Amino acid sequence: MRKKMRRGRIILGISFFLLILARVLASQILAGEDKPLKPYKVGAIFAITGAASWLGEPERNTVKMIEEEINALGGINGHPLKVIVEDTVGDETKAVMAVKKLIEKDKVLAIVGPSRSGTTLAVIPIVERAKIPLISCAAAEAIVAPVKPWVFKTPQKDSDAVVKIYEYMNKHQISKVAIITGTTGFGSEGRKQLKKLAPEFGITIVADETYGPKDTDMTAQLTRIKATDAQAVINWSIVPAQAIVVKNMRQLGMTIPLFQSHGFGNIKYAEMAGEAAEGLIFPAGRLLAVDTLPETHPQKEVLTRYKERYESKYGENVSTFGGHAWDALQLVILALRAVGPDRERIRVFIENVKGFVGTGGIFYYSPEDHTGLNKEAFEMLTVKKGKFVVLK
Amino acid sequence: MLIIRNLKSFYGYLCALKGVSLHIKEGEIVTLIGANGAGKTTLLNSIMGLVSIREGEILLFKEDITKLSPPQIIKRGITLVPEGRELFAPLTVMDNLILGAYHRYRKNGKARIRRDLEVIFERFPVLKERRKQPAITLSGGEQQMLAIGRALMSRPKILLMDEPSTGLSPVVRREIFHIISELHKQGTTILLVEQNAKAALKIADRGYVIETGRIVAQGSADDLLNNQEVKRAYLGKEYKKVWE
Amino acid sequence: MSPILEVVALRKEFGGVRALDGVSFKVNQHQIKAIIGPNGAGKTTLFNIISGLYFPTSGLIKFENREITGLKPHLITKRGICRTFQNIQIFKNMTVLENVMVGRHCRTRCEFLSTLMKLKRARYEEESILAFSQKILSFVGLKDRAFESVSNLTIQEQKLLEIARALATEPKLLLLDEPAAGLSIRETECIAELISRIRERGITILLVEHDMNVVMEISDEVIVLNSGRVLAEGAPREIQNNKEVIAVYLGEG
Amino acid sequence: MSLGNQLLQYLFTGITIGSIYGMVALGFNIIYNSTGIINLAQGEFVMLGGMITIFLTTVVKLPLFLSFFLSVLLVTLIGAIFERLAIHPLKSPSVITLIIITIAGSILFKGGAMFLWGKETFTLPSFSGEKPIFVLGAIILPQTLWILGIMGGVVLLLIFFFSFTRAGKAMKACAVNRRAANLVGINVKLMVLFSFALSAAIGAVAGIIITPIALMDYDRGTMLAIKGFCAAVLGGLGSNAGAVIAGFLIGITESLGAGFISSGYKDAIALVVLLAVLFFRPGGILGNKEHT
Amino acid sequence: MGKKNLFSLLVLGIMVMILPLVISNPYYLSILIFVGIYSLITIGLSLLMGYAGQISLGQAAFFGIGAYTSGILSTKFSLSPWLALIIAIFVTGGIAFLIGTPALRLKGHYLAMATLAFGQIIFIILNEEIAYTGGPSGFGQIPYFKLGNFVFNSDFRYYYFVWSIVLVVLIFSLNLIHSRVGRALRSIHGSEIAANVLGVNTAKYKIQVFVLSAIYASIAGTLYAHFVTFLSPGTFSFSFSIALLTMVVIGGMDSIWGAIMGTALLTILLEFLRIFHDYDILIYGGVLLLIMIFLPEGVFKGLFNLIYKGNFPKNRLIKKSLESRR
Repeated sequence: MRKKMRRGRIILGISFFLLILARVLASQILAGEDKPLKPYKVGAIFAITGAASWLGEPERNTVKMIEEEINALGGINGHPLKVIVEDTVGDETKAVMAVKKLIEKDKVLAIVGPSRSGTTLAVIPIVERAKIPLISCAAAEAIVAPVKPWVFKTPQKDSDAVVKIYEYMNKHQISKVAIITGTTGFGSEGRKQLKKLAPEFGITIVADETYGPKDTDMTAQLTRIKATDAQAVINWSIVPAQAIVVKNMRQLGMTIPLFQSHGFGNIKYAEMAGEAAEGLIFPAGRLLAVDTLPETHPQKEVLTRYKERYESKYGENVSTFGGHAWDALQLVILALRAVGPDRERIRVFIENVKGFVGTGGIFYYSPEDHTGLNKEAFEMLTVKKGKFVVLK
Repeated sequence: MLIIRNLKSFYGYLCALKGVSLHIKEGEIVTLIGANGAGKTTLLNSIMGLVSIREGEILLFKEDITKLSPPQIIKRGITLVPEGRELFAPLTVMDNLILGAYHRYRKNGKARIRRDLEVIFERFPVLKERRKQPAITLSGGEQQMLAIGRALMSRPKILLMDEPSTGLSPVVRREIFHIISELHKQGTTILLVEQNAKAALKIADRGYVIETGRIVAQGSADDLLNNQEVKRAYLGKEYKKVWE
Repeated sequence: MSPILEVVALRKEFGGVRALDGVSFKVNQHQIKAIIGPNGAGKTTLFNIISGLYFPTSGLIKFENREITGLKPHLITKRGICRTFQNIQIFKNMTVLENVMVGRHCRTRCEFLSTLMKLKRARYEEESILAFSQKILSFVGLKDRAFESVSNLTIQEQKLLEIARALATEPKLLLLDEPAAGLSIRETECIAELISRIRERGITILLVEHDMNVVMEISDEVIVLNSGRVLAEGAPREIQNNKEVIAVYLGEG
Repeated sequence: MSLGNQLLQYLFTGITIGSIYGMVALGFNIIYNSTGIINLAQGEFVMLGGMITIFLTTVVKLPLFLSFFLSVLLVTLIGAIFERLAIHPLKSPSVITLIIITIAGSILFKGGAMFLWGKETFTLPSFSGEKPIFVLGAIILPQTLWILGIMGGVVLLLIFFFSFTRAGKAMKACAVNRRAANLVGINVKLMVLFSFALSAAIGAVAGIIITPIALMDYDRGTMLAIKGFCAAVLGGLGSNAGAVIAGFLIGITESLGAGFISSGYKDAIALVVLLAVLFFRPGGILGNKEHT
Repeated sequence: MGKKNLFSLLVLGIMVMILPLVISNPYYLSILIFVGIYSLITIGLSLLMGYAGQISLGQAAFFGIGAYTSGILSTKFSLSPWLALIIAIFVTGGIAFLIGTPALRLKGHYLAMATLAFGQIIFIILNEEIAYTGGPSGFGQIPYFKLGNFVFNSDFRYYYFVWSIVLVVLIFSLNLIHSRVGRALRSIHGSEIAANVLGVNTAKYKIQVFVLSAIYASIAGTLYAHFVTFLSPGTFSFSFSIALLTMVVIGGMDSIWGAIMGTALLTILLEFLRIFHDYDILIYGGVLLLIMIFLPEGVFKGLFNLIYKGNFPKNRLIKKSLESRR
């Protein structure tokens, strides 16, 4: 059954790819050596500086890289692509201003980003009113639930990540868990989902702790967890401080398994946690473990391409966050190629994308689902010798 | 050795010097008297470089020191025993004295300073007794002695003293004046600012009377003691009745 | 004459140091009473306690036969005592006139809301404040400097302003802390004359002053303080001839 | 885990966090004493200490020991330059002006650090392994011992410096009475420079020793500064003993708060304690009332 | 109020009226809306700091309390935003009174610390009370202000709405300054002791102006909430308190006009710095530092003094005109 689905996807993906290829070629030929056409302007808002800059930085790098590549290849149907990047500093007010600037001053066709859930929620009313497609790189479910016509997102759903973890736990007879979450939007959304879905899987949460993004030591919270009869710990956070949790837990001599969220998706976190990170388990997109992915996997090619280009250009490891921006911008480019500079038609196009192979998974959007991914987008990963590998 | 010419300076907005000229010869003890707020303290602070000077000049051994900073002036040999003593209250007596010699460490070395310390302790045995106590625990008279001792540690060529007898009981006050005249006898040049005119003039060689930022009278101490102008300026018209 | 101010066995200690050690005296209505004494005798401390800035360690202060010990300063002002400061405390962030207008504060009533919206009441009151303050300014002779910044004033003018500001509170008892300090002879005479004129308006004056000239000339009675105690009290002439006073205050030599 | 064990663990955790706050507070104090300035860029010195050491060990590949001293030296220099350029030219500034200036300084340092090293979070290896030490069922990290030891060392050095050396005494004299210090020939302005340099050095040391357990990034200074400022005020501005004690107090309150009440509110608990102390003992625990 | 002030008010009023007609781009309008909203807070801060001489490092907290109170009431309890505005004012005022009473007995750095701590506590509460505030991820769908059938949902409409409130508050504040109460506040700044012995109940006025500044911030918060329609704690953090403080100081603390100009300058500067991307933080810090070193009285007054220093033998005149402008 599953195999069948996969095959279907492969076919879809390939056919899609061919379609694009054909269009690119066509546009190349059609464009010929004519004078350059009016550029297509796409806005991008990321938290490039400020407390969430580790998200915005790779995202910005990614869209800049894509812009270069596309233009080197002659643009979109002959139109050069212009990505106008704005910084939100991770702040809602700044994000609102940035979006207004992009819409009213730069007159962009679509917007990619923001990086954070909070800033995304803050700008939704504006894009809805201005009727501009927004493809967010933030994870929170509230962004697309309920569905808003103009708002899409590329990261996988929190709830799917939770389901992945809980399914794994069910398989391994773990029923009592302690959760520890960061007090950021990502952490608190995760906490909500963890608590909501636990009963469905017969899991009881025996401890519920939090920590601040700038905390320096989590021993106190973990001590409290240690005093309970939890069989596993789930650490749900996106900030670097989660590496301290990993370390502190091992230092306290806690041997129960540690699960992380997909917010752990940066190899630097594993490096920071050092040996303590060995063996922890977390759901993530396949980008992080692309080397251990079988050649036949439909995402293999896209992932390898992105990873290689990014790493050779910027000299640093890819992170899933950059991948979200990749997916978002590629979707917009796809739409622009297909339907040209018309906001409404771009929106409709994205809403009907089926089988787009991105870094986060294979996207199937529909008028009812603006996430486009399901839990199959996740793979359970683990850390082995300081590297992310797919858990067998 | 110290010549002040036509000094004008402003100190906040309360006191001002409106062109003060005076001089001090080596080995002399000169007193500057005048009512509260006449500008005595401002003058001393101006000499020390604590107050910015608008006009005029201060010459020490013919060197212009008008624009120098307090540490530079102290290095050249002028030290002030400030009004209200201004000790380092929580520091010990010993530390206060050592800090008095602060600028000499590099030049003179520890041994010299230790010797000077002994000299001070000889002169003020009570300070030796209390050398480990914080300065704030001393009595008023002892604090004044410490302030003088601290100033002496810098081996000044001219010692400026600002109201050393303020707030002391008559007995202690007499003792302080005794110390001052002793210092003078041993050859220290002193500029003494006092409210207590009679006592100051008694031990001084010469005196200046300052009123609202101007020198209104000067002369030998004996002359000034009998000068009507002094009495008027300093203690008011009815002073005569009190004086006699 | 009945005493307007009565100070009974006032003591004040600062961390073990006794600044005032059982001071008692009375000030009669319409009197000018001077307090003299060497530096550190406790004169300013006494003023600070009467005006409510310090709490006394023990003792009693009665104003118009009602106890005012320990009242907040602004309430004491409202009762009718106001003071000036030795180290001039004018408001440098205001004009001359505004300084005096602050003095009217305790005799007026408009609060936040009515001033915020500039109700009729507030406007009316503002006018009365302005008129009164200008009257006071011309009384002390600063009328034509009303709209200047106080930083343009000479020391004498600043002192006059401080007195004007205090007068604006309509005090019954005015405490003056060294009004003549730092002034020239002519300026001092001017201040002394002003003090007499203030008394003529029916205001009692308690004065701390170093300038014997002023003290002896204008005061009805003199108190001599020394190390926190009353050394002598009496008419100027008596004080001038008091041996103890001469020894302590002018230097025994 | 028994309650006793837990309690002990909270205590250890509190001491670890508290010693960091204490170190930052010491830096605040030194500058406050000689100038009356609260240097809100103090947290940035801490950050710079950590970041420069990371840079020296990972990029320049110097041994840890050497980079430790080199980065303390560099940060000291930065502190001195900051004083010369930003504080020295001021003439009789107000408290608010000073607060803003030091904040501007901290923004600049932060921006510079972001520029040089990017926005990622870095770490250093522990000085002597990561194997925890068990004490009565609770654990202490070797790095915590390093922190405590080095902090103890710094405190001892400060005590020695201020009570036995000429420069230290002169600095103390400036703190006690600037006018008198001027009058005995101490160059007060130079002492201000020294105090900035010294507190930058202490900040740098703090930054280096906490990095192995707390990680470091360009944006970490502000939070550390706030906590350190808390400790400094709680201990009574200017009192070094107070700063260290208050640091521990805040750390332990936080960790007990996280353990027994709510981890989300642990920072609030420490702050409420701080407010209570300010309101009822306005000079801090060991400060005197005159400061207020 | 003085002719100068009336004239300035008139100029500002006309400018406010005309600006949207000149620059109709909603992006620029929304920048101006934020300038207006922030001006409300900085006017209050200027009253507190420049006039009464008290410092607050926690002003963002009052802004947040105002925003959250009205946001929560109008979203989760479906109250009219107008009613929510009033309730928010009372809630904020009450909290300011409770915290101000003990805090304003403190001075200088201690007061700074107390207000900072208060601000942090509010920030933590906003993060933690997820049931009401939505926690760190915040909450949205806050309704717009409505007047009958007229909804303030466009930048154009909201611009006029915000700025008319700013003008009213400005007039109120100018009234206040040039009144008995205003003088009392300034006397506290000039010399608290002298103010006290002149019959000013300094403790009372300090608290009152603290509460007033909190209420201004609360109004600003409400306006923010119903403009952005989304709230999360990040907006109300310590760094925003500092930004507010900076606006006031840069404009020149002892003038309400300065506060507005500083707010406009900094808000617009930060938008302009977008071009510089990563460099903006460096430029911002540098500009701030230079201004504080060379123009500590604020940009406008400082530049004024700088230009006329020395050139005018009698700069008394200028001083006078500056004086009366307050």
